[in-house]
Amino acid sequence: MSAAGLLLAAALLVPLALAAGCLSRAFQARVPGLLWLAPMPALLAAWWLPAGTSVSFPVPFRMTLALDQTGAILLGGAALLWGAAGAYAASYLRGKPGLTGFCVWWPLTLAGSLGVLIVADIAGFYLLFTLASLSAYGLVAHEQTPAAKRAGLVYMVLALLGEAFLLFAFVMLAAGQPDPNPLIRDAVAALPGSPMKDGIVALLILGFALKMGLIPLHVWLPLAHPAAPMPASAVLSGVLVKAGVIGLIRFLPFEAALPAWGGLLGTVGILTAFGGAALGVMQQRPKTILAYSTVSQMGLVAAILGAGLAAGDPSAPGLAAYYGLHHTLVKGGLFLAVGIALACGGAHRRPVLLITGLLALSLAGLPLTSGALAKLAVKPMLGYGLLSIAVSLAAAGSTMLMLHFIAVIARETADNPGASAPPAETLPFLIVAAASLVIPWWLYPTLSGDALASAWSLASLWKLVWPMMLGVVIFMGAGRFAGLAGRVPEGDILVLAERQAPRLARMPAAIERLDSRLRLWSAAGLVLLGLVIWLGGGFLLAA
Amino acid sequence: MGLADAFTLVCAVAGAILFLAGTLGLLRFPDTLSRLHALSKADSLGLGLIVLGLLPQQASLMGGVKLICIWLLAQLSAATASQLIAGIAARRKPQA
Amino acid sequence: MTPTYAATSGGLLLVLAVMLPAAAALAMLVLGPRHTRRVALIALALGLVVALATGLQLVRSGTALIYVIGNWQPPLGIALRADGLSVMMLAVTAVVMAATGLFARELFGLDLATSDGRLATSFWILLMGLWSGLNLVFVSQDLFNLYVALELLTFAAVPLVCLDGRGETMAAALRYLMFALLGSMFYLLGAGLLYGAYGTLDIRLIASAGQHGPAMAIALALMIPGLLAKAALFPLHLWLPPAHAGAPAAASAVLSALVIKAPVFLILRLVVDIAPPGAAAVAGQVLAVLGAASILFCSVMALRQERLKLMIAYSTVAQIGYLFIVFPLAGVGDGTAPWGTIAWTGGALQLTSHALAKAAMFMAAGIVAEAIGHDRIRDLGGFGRVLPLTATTFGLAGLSLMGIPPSGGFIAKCLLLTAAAIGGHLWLALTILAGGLLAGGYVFRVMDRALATPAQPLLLRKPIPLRLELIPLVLAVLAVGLGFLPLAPFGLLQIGRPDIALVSP
Amino acid sequence: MSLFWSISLLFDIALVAGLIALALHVVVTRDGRGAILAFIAFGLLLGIGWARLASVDVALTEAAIGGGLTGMLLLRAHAHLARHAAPPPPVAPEPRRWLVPAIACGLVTLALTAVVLAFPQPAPSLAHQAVASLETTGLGNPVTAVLLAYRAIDTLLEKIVLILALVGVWSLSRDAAWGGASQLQPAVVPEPLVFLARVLPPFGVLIAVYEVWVGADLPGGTFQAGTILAAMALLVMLAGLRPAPPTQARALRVMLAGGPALFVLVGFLGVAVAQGFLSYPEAIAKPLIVGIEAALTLSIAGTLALLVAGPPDRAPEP
Amino acid sequence: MSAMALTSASLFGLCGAALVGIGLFCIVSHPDLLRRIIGFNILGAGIFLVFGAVARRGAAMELGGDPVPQAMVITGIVVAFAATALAIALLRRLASLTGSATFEAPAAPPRSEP
Repeated sequence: MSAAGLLLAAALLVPLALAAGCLSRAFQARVPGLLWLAPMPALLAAWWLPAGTSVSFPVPFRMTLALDQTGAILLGGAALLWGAAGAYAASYLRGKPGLTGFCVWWPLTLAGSLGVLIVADIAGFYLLFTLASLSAYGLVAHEQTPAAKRAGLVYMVLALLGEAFLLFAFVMLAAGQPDPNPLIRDAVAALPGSPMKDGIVALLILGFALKMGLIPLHVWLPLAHPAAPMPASAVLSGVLVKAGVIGLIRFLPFEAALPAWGGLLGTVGILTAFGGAALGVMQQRPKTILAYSTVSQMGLVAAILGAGLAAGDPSAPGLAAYYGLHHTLVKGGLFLAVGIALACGGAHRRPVLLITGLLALSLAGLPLTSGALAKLAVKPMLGYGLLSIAVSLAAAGSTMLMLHFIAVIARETADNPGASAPPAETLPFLIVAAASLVIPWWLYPTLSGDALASAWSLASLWKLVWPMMLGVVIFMGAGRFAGLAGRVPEGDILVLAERQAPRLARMPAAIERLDSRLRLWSAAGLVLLGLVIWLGGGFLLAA
Repeated sequence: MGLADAFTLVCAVAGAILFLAGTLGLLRFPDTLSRLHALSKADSLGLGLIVLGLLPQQASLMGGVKLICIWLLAQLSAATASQLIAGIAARRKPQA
Repeated sequence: MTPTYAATSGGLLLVLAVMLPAAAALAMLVLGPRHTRRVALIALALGLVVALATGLQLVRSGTALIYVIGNWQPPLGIALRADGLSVMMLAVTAVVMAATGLFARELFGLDLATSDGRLATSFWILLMGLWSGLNLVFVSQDLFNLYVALELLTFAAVPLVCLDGRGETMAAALRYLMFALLGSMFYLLGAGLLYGAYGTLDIRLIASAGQHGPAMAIALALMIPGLLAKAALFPLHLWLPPAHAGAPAAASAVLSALVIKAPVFLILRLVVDIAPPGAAAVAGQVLAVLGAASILFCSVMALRQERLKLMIAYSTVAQIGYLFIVFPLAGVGDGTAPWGTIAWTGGALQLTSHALAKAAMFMAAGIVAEAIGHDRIRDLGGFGRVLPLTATTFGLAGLSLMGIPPSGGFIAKCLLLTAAAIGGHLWLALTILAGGLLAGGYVFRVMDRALATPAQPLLLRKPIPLRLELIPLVLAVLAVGLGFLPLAPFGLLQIGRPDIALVSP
Repeated sequence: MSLFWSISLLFDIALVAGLIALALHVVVTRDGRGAILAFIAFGLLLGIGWARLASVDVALTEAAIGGGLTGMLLLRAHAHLARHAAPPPPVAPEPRRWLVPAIACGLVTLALTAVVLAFPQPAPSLAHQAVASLETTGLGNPVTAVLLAYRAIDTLLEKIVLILALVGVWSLSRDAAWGGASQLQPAVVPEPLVFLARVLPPFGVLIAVYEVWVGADLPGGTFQAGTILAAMALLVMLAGLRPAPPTQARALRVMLAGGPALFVLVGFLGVAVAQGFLSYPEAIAKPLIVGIEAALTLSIAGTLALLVAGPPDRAPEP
Repeated sequence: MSAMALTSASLFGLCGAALVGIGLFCIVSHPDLLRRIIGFNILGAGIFLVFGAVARRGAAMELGGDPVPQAMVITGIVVAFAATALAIALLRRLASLTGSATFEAPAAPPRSEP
């Protein structure tokens, strides 16, 4: 195993080792201070290792890790956010109850969410995807409030449902392969020729859309992300949804065009982008607004991938990853910012709000920010048709939503007493914010194929600015948001579904009644006799 | 059919008739004690007659001894059982 | 005339596997309570060695192990035969038995006053009887001998259920005894009909008979439901939840992990080895329907339970269902050899991983009940804080039940799902997935309590020694470790399968 | 000949009709005690049926166990339930409750009837092989040869079943009574019973020894003898002549385990000196088998008697 | 003789079939537990008679019947007795503990803890 391979493996193993360390009572107390270290191997791997590095674990651990450009982009951003959030968490959660549990779930989720970005075989992908999904429950439900419990329950049910979709899809995907655990690449290459193609693609999209929070499968997201403690919200919203993105990237055959499925994915994406913004505007809590913004942004990523799938454009994954990187850093930074802002007051409040505003508008595509670069990079692929216009309009929606967010956060922090957040929290926040501004510039030329200078051009600026202006106009014009705010409860359609719950709960009760009846002696005896007669008749007929 | 066979037939039929009578008594008599009386008397005698009838049919002396043993054991158990039942019936009567 | 069975070297190991526990039970009876535990532990160690040697011998020779008892060839005599599947069952049984033995030693050791008393002494003797019966079920080739084996199981299992001597466990045990007896009676009747038609009860000889009349149909129609009653497949599960939930933890572990597998194993042999193809196909369909119903229905029931042990018991009924959907997935009755398919391997893995995981889970539940004093799920908030290893055990075992990687249960469900996808059995695939979801639900309920922060911290009634917690943890880790097996049909399971019937009788 | 034919057929038909009538009576009668008595009569009648089927070994076993010991168990249980349990609420005999089970049971009977009538002709039989192999065992009674040689492992394991059942019954005792003895003797022992218990046992023991001895060559054997001995032991204990032994007594346990233990030992001896487990060296096959039978008889007698006696309910003396 | 053996075998075989039905009916539908236990014995008797019919049909070599099923029946009778004894011991204990001789209790209530 080469040094490069070892580093790649360490990206996965180091966080797992940290989680295992929590079993030792002596080591437990030291774990919180080490959280920030857990993603460092991954960060180094993303930074240093060339694309194409791969490593296979020895038998019986069937798992192959491989780094490619797409994976590296997402891995770097995710690892950075994990590291910063880990440092933030150590300070934020100090002395609060349940710290040990948090220190188990955090590195497990971390390992899973970073692992899916670099794993190359199907079983390994499912394993790490599941690890990330299930361990994240510990983060969502960490605070043990009724809201957190409800969020955790909804999260768990839908996560398991998603797992089921994916398992079935993966099993069908691997069924035709000679190797029972094929590399994702090989299996996907054979996908367009598979007789079960449509079923597989449908299940894949369902499963990953659940994770990304595409409408109407987004219901868990606005509940789960705000329920978690601040640093956990940052990684849930910034990194974990990317597990869905990387899933679509890895498993959809972008080399072969699937116009129908691409069109569907794109349409759902656009609808999600609008819907997320529209629903978000009606929210009143900053973290919920950010969660809806994540829904909206993931809609855009889905739209990009849908367009790529429809056209058979192999560049779509790279661009989606680039957009994802931007979102990871910005959204992670924003969640941390909420925590900082809520802790700051007086003179300290203004600079924090300034940076927060900058980050927020970056999501909308404020020129010179990462958002602008991301939007510019994907523009050529979207072409100049309806889709392009829709994406631009979505940016207007984002602007509106982010202005709403800034207004809410400003209002919420207005009465804070004069204090400042501890430096152990401020510093990670600043690092993420800085990275979100710097790193995309560095990657832009490789990904978009254009020179950096093109991003300065007037045409580009106009492309970015008109939707933002539209957004500002709508926000100002429709000042009646105050009336709308709070109209839609968090989790929107879930709440409607929950009203039907009593009706649904009747079925288990009916099953219970049936069970108690079947377990009467005379009933069971009759059933036994009936079985004898049924089988006897069947056998006589078959003979 | 020799003399021995005729003897067997007569004894066995007589024994069977006694059994029948005993059973009739069991079914028709009014109270426990008289039923018991009919049953044990008829049965002991009936079994005795049958055993007696079968004796000439035995090839060996051992077989005959076994048959007589059976009769004796049946007598013993029948007597005990009758005693027990009668005892219970007698205990119940005063209370009734 | 060539003999039906040619004894192979190492065949005596099969006799040892059956007789060693039986002899141990006799020795316990003679030596009395004071030495019971020591005899049991020696027998467990020896039994583990025998199982290991059997496995090695099988792998080395590559053919089934055969022993003809007393050198009386069937049909007059009885032959023992162990192929790959049997040896796997012997090994799993030995492992779970050994773990149960160690667990029981520690558990009874908690209360010195009763450690030589009624409960412990009876437990050890019955455990040995159970082991003897299980091993016999896995190796015997004679249907009447198998009846005796089933009765050994029943007579050992029923008193285990009511060892704690409460009224409600008496009711559970009586219900168990009567339903199991009903099953035995059906089985025996079927065996009688087969003897009447074939003049033998040897599985291989019956399988080699050319023609099958109505006797075969009716006999199978009696024997399979009879065995189902003992396996407690839905809707014949009336006795299982109270019985398995009421038994002492160590006993529940064996009952749930192993005892109900014995009739399942026999059904497999009847359907695959004896039944003519048409009947096998019908039986496969019917069993799959019942299995699927069992998975869905009893998983929902498990979700609704308020007591931990009842929940685990219902989960057992649900998990047993997976073993029955193997029949159509492995193509039983369509003329191909089912033991080479991935579904067959999946079924075998499900059997093994469920045995390990369920034993671990019942032991963990036993520790919880012992330490906290009750097993009401609602009031267990935060037990993970006071019993971290037990909560970990529960979680790991739960992974296997849910079919979450990496675990034996995952590989099993993955293989079954693949077989369903390839074979086009969509409804079975959906059942498997739904079963996994529901299992996730009931495991989650408990884990949620384990991790919760209660208003008042739980207090342990008595200290739980580390060794007691470690035993189920090892089993759970084994169940998870099965997840690292290759995703392909096992060679082991195919040893000795093709020559199950004689080519020329 | 044909007269004999039809008379014996008539007798069989009457016997069968009697059996079925008694069985039906057991099911339908309201009187629980009456049902038990009818069942005992059923068991005795069944014994005659077995004799008619030319299975004298089975006839002896059925009459002794099926009628006798089971009947005693049931009667004692009935008396116990009458004292301790509330009578179950009477259930109205609606047709709905019994019609469906009756139809289902009728279908099962119908199927069995069809199979019994359609058994192959000529009937397969192992009688030839069983007789042909008798020489090697030195026995004369093929049933004993099946039980103790050809299918000896069935018999051996069935002994283990009996012992497990006994341990199971013992495990139902109260913790305090564990290791103690059961209370069989009623409060008042009727004088005639004591008399019977004094007179009968010597005969019983004699008959049992005889059964074991002839069982090798003629009908009879370890089961029948064991049952008779068990009955004698129960009689003595019921009459209060001797108390039931405490279950922790070493001698009792050695007696119970002795038979099967000897069986296992001889079985493994076969591995060393004969052709494998449970095979007997030809020269001493018969003595070995009779020896095993003798030991088994004691074990069976003890087990059956203690099974009837039930769980211990007196604390053991220290 | 052989024809007679066949007839009598069939007759007792049919009797066995009838007893199986009667025993099953008793087990399944009789409310009284003790009666169900008797039902088991009737069912067992029926099954053993089927074995007996099979044995009688196999009469050969001057034997009145095939000894193998006869031996099985002897084993079976002893096992059935043991089962009856265990069931009755359980039933008696159940009655002593709970004061009722039925197991159709509703779902087990949660354990009462001190």
